[in-house]
Amino acid sequence: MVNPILIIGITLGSAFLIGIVQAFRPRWTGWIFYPTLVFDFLASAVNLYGFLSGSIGKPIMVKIGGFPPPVGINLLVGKAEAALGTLIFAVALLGAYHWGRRGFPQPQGKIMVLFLLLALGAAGISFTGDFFNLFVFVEITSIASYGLVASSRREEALEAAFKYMVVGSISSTFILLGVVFLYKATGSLNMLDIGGKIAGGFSSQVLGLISLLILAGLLVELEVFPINGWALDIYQGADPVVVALLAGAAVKAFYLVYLKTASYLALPSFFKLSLIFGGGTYLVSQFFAWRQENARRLLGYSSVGQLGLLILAGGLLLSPSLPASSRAMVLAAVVLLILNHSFSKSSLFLLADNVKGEKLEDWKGVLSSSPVFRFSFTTSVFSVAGLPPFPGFWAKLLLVMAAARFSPWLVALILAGALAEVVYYFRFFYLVSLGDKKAEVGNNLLAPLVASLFLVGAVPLAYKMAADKLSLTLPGGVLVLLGLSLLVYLLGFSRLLQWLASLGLVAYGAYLLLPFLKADLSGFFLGLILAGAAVLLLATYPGAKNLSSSFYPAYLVVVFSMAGLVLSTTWFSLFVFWEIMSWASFLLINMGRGKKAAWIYAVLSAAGAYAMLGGISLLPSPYISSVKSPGPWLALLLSLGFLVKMATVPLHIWARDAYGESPDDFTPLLSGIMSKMGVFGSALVFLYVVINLSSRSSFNYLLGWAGVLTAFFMTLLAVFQEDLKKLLAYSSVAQVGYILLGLALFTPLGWTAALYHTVNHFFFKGLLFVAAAGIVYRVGTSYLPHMGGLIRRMPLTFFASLLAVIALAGVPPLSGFAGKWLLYTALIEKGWIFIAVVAFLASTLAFLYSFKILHAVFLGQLQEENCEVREVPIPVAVVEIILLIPLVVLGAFPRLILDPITRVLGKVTALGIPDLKYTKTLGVVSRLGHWNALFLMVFFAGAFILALIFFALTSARVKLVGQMDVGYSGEVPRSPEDLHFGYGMYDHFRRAVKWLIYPLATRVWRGIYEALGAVAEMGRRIYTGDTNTYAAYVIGISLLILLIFKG
Amino acid sequence: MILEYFMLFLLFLMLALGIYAVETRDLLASVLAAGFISLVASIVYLYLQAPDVAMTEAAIGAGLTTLIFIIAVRKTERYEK
Amino acid sequence: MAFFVSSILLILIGLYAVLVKRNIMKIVIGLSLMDTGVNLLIISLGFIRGRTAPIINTRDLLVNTSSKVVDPLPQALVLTAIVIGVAVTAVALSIVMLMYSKKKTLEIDEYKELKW
Amino acid sequence: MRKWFALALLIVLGFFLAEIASSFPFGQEKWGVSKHYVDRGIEENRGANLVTSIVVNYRGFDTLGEVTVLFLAATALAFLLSTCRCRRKYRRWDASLILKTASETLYPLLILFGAYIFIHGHLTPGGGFQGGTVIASAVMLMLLSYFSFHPNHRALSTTEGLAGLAFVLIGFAGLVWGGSFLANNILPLGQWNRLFSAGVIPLIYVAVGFKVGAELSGLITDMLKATKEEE
Repeated sequence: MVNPILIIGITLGSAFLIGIVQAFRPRWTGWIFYPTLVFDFLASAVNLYGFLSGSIGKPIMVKIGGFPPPVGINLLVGKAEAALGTLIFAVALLGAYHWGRRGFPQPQGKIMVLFLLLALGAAGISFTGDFFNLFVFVEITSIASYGLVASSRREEALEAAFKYMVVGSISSTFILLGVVFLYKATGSLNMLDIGGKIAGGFSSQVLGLISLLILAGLLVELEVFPINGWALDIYQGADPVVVALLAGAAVKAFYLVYLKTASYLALPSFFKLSLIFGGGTYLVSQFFAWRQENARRLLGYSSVGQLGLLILAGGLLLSPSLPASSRAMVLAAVVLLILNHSFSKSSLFLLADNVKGEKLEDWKGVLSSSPVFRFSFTTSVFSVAGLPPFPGFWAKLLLVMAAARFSPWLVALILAGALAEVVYYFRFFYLVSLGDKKAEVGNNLLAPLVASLFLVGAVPLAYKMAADKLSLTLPGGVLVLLGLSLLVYLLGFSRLLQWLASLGLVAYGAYLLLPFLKADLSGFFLGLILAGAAVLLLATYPGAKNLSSSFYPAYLVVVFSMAGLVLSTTWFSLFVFWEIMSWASFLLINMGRGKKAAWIYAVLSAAGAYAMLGGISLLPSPYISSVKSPGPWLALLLSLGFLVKMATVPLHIWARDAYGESPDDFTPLLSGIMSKMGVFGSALVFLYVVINLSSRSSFNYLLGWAGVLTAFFMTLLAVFQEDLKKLLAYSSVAQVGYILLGLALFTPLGWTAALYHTVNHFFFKGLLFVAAAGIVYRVGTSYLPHMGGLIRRMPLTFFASLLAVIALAGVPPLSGFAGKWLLYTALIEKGWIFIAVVAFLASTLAFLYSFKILHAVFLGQLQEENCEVREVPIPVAVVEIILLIPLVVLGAFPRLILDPITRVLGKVTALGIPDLKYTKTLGVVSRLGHWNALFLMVFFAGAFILALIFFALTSARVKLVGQMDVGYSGEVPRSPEDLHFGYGMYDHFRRAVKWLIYPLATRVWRGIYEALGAVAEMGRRIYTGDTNTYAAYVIGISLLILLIFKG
Repeated sequence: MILEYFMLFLLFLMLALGIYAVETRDLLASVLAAGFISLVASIVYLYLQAPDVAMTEAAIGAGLTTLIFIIAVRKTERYEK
Repeated sequence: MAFFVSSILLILIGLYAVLVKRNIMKIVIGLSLMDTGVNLLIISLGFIRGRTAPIINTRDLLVNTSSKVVDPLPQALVLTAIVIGVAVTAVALSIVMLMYSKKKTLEIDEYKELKW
Repeated sequence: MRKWFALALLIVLGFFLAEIASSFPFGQEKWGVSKHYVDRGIEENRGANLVTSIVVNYRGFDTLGEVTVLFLAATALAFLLSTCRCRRKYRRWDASLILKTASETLYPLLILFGAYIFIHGHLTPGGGFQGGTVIASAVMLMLLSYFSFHPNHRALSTTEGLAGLAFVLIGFAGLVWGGSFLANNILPLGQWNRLFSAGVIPLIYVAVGFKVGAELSGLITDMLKATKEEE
C-alpha cells in the first residue's frame, strides 16, 4: 500500500522543484517531470492492485494533520479512487510522452508544471473526502486547464480557454456557495460525516437546494447538454494532447466526485436528474455529430455523448429501485465505459495531433499512410463506438441489460444513441479510408498505439466482467479459434503464409468443433460453415493479388464467429458472435472498393443488431429455447438484425454495393455462407419466438410476403444490372428471399425447401462468385460490356458457370430444380396462392439474368483487350470443380441432402418431418406430385449430348468474325460497346417496367438520413460560440435544475 | 447604532460602485471601482469580526487584483466600445 | 440580513456583467465582483452578533471561548477563496491580454470562431 | 432583449440564493465542526489566532492547495505572457525623484513589515498571504519607480520553489515523525501567545509568506514586462 498523500505531496514537491530547475537548467526539467508521473502511476497502480487482490480490505483513510474526519481534512481512497488515479496518471503519462516527443512549447518547465498539476488536481478531486478541499482541487484542475488549453497560443485555443474560464468560474462559484451553505446547514465539511448525518435522518428545508447547487456546478464541468458549448470549443480549439488529458482523465474525476456527492447528499430526485441530463446529453450529442465536418469537434461531440452515457449510468446507480444484480452490472459497465472512453479518446486525439488540418477531408487517405496509424485508429474507433470485442461493447451490453429492468424506453434511448454513434463514426471511418493518395501523417504514433494496445489488452478483462455479471458463457473452443485467427495478423509479412495458416486453422477448427457436428439445426449450419469456408478459402490463394494484411485474420474471424453463432445456446452469446461477425465483415467489405457501401452496411447492421439487443434485453430468460409469451414487437425486434443480413426488402439497400464492391475473395463467403446466418437466426426466431405468438400466422404471412417481394424485386434489379458482381449480388439476395419465404411457411415441407436451398445456394452462388473473382482477376473489371466471348479463353470457367446458372435458374436436371419444386409444393400445400404467383413470376424473371450472365460474359465476340486473357488461376479452377460436383450429383440424387435435412427436422419437434416419400420409379413423392431426379438427369444429359454432336457436325458452317468486322449501310460503329451483346441488354424491357425499379427504398432511407442530418445541423446552432450566451445557458440550466428537482 | 447605519451606507456604496463598475465604458474607472468595492468590503469584514479576511481583502482584493487589472487595461484598451 | 441581501446583489451584479457585457475585460471584472460578493456572503454567514474576532489574545477569552468569538471556519475558507480568486483573475487577464495581442480588440463578437 | 432575459435569470437566481441564505438567521449562533476549533484550538495548537490555526493546521491541506493554485497561476501567466505581443504603454523612464526616494525608503520597510506580518501570523491577524502581498507591493513600488528595476528572476523562482518545498517537507516531516501529513506534533507547541509557539504553524506561514511574496512579485513583473517590441 502506498499512502496516497505521498502521491500528492511528491507531485507538488516536484512541481515546485521544476519551477526552480526551470530558472537554471530548463533542459533538466524533464528529469523531474517524467519520473514523477511514473511514480504517481506506479503508486496508484500498486494501490489498485492491493484492492483487487484483496490485500487492502478497507478504503485507505488518510487523516491529514492527524485529526479525525470531521475536524481535519481527510483523503479517502477506495477501489474506485485507486482505479481512477491509475487511469489518470496512465493517460497523463501517455500524453506527456507524446507531447515531449513532439516538443513542449517553451518555456517547457512551466508547461510541465501545469501538466503535472492538472493530473494532480484530477487525482485530488477523486481522492479527497472533504467538500471544501474538493473546491480547492477543482480550482487547481481548472486553472491548470485554462493555462494548458491556451498553451498553443492559437486564436482558437485562447478563445476556448476564455470561454472555459468564464463558465468554469461560474461553476466553481456554485460549488463554493453550495459547500459553504452545506457547512452552515450541517455544521460539517466532511463528505462522510455529512453523508452519515443525512443518512441518519438529518434534514433541512434548504438541503435540496444546496445539494443541487453543488451538483449543478459539477454538471457544468461534466459537460451536460446544453451547457457544454465551451467543452466542444476546447475539443476543437485546444492542443490535442491537452484535450486527451482533459477528456481522458480530468473529466472522469469530476464524474466520480459527482457520483459520490450525489450519493452522500442522497436526495430522491438525484437519479432522475442524472437520467434526464445524462440521457439527453448522450442522445443529443451523438445526434449532433452527424454532419460535423471538423474532426476534432466530432470527437468532442462523441466525448460529450459518452460522458452523458456515464451520467445516465450514474443515474441508474443512484436509483433506489434498482435491484442489486443490475447494480453490479451498471457498476461494471461504468468501469468499462470509463476505461474504454479514456483510452480510445486519448488515442484518437493523439492521432489527430498527427494529422495536418482539422477537417474530415484532411483525413482522407490517412489510413493507407501507416499500418500503426491504421491499427490505432481502427481499434479506437471500434472501441469508442462500442463494437466487439472491445470494452465498450461489453459495457453497452451490461448497461442495456441493467436498464431493461428499469424501463424499455431507457434501453431504446441507449441503443438509439449507440446507433447514431455508429452512423457518424463510420462516416468518419469511410471518409478516412477513402482516397488513394497517402496523406502526410506525423510519426508521433507510439502513445496512441500504446493506448489502443491497452484497449486490446483490456478485452479479456472486459469479457470476464461481463460474463460474470451476465452469466454469459461463450463456447471456449470458438474463442480460442478467434484468438488464433487474430494471431494470423502477425504473419502479415507474407500473404502466402497467412493463406496456409488460415487453411490450417480452418482444418483445426473443424477438428475442434467436430463433436458439435450433429444432426440438428446447429450442426447443419456448422457443417455448411466449416466445409464451405475451407473450400472458399482455397480459392483465395493470394498469388500476386494485392490483399491487405488483415484480410485473412478478418476472414477467419468471420468464419469462426459464424461457428460460434450457430453453437450459441443463449441469445447473449448469439448476439456477441453476431456482432463480431458483422464488424469483421465490415472490415472486409471496407477493404474493397466500396467504402461508402461499407458504411451503409455498418449502419444497417448496427441498426439491426441493436434492435436485436433491445429485444434480448426484454426477454426474461437468455436461453434461446425458452422464450415465453413474446409480443409481436419483440419478435420483430429480434428478427430485424437477421432480416438486415438477409437484405430483405426494404432493408436491402446495402447489399448491391457491399457485395459488388467488397474484395472479390470475400464475396463468395459473404453470399454463400454469411447471408445464411440471417437464415439461421430467422429460423431460431420462427422456432422459438414466433411460435409462441398469438398472432403467429399473420406474422408468418407478413414475413412470407417480405421474402417473396425481396425475391421479386431483387430479381428484377438483377436483370438490369450491368456489373457482374452486382448482378450476382441481387441474385443472391433474391435467392435468400426464397429461403425466407420457405421458413415463413413454417411447414415441414417449407423448411425442407429452405434448408435445401440454403445448401444449394451456397454451391451455385459460391461457385459463381468464385468464378467471378477469377474473371475479375483476369479481366480487371466487373463491368459486363467489357467482357464477352470469354468462352474461348476460359472454357472451364464457362462450363462451371453454365452448370451453376442452370442450377440457379432452377431448371432440371441440376440441383436447383429440387429446391424450387419443394418450395412451390410447400406454397401450394399451405395455400399461399398469391405469394406463389409472385414467386413463380420472380423465378421466371430469373431466367433473364441467368442468361445475361452467360451471354454477356462468355458468349458473343471477344473484346480486343481480352484476347490475351488466360483461364482463371489454378486454385480457383480447383474450387470451381469442387463446387461443380455437388450441383450435378445432387441433381441426380437429391436424397443425399434431403435425408440429412429430414433428420435435422426430426429434431425440431415443433415442426415434424416433411411428408415426403421416395420410390425407385417415381423418385421424390409429395402429396401433390413426384419427380424422379435420376431419370431427368439421364434424359437431359442425353439430350445435351445429342445436341452437342449435332453442333459438332454442323460447326463447319459457322464462321467467326471479329468484333469490329461489321458494316452497316454507311454507318460506322463508334465503339466496341455499341456492338456488344451485353450492352444495354433488356433496355426495352427496362423502359417498360421503369416504375417498378424506381429506387424507392434507397431514396426513402437517404431522405430519412438527410432529414435527420438537417435537424442535427439546425440543432447544433444552439452552440452560438458566444461567451455571454454560454454563461446564460449555465445559469438558466442551473436554475431549471433547482426549480425542477428541489422537491 | 451609528456603526450599523454606517455599515448600511457602506453596503449601499458597494452596490452603487458595483453598478457603476459594470455600466461605465471606461474600463480603468471600472477597475478602480471594483478595487474600491474590495476596500469597502474589507471595512465591512472588520465590522463582521474578521480581521484576517479584512487584511487579505485589502491587500489582495483591493491591492493586488486592482493592480493587475490596471496593468491589463493599460496593455489593452481603456474604453469599451 | 442587509449583509446577505447586498452580498447576493453584488454576486448578481457581477453575473450581470458576465451575461450581458460584450467586452471581455468587463466580463473578467464581473467575475471578480462576483467573487467579492461570494466572500462577503460567506463571512456574513459566519458572523455571530455581539462576538469578537477569533483571536485569543486575552486571557478571559481562553475560557468558554465558544460563547465569545465568531465562527472562525468561514473566515479560513474565505481566506482561501480570496487567494484562489486572485489566481483565477491573473490567469484570466493573461488570456485576455494574449487574445488582445492577436486580434487587437476586446469585443466578444470577434471571438466566436468556434461554434456549432 | 438580452439584458431583460439576463435580468430575469438573475432575479430567479437571487431568489434562490436568498431562500437558502435566509434559512440561516443572520448573526445567530450555530456551531458545527468549528466548535472543536474554538474550544480545543488553543489546547491543540497554542496559536492565538484561531483562523491561522485552521488555515495552517486543521485545514492545512487546503492551504497547500491554495499555495499551489497561486503557484499555478503565476506559472500559467508567466508561460502565456512569455510570448505576448502586448502593447507597451508604460514609461520607459524612471518616475519622479520624490517617488523614487520614497520608494527606496519604503522598500526595506515594507519588506520588513511583510515579514513581521507572516512571522506573527499565529498571534495577530494576518499571515503568510497578507505578508507576502505586502512584500510584493514593495517590489511593485520599485517597479513603478525605476524603469530598469528588474527583480532577479532566478532568485524569485528559487525562493518560491524552496518555500513550496519547505511546506511539503514540513508536511512529510509530520508524516515521518508525527504519524500524519502536516501533523503539528513534531515541534514543541510552546506557550500560548508567544512568538515561539504553535509548533510548525509559524514555520509554515513563513514559508507561505516567502512563497506568496516571491510569486506575486514575479507575477507583477511578468505582467508589467510582458512586452515584445512590435514597433
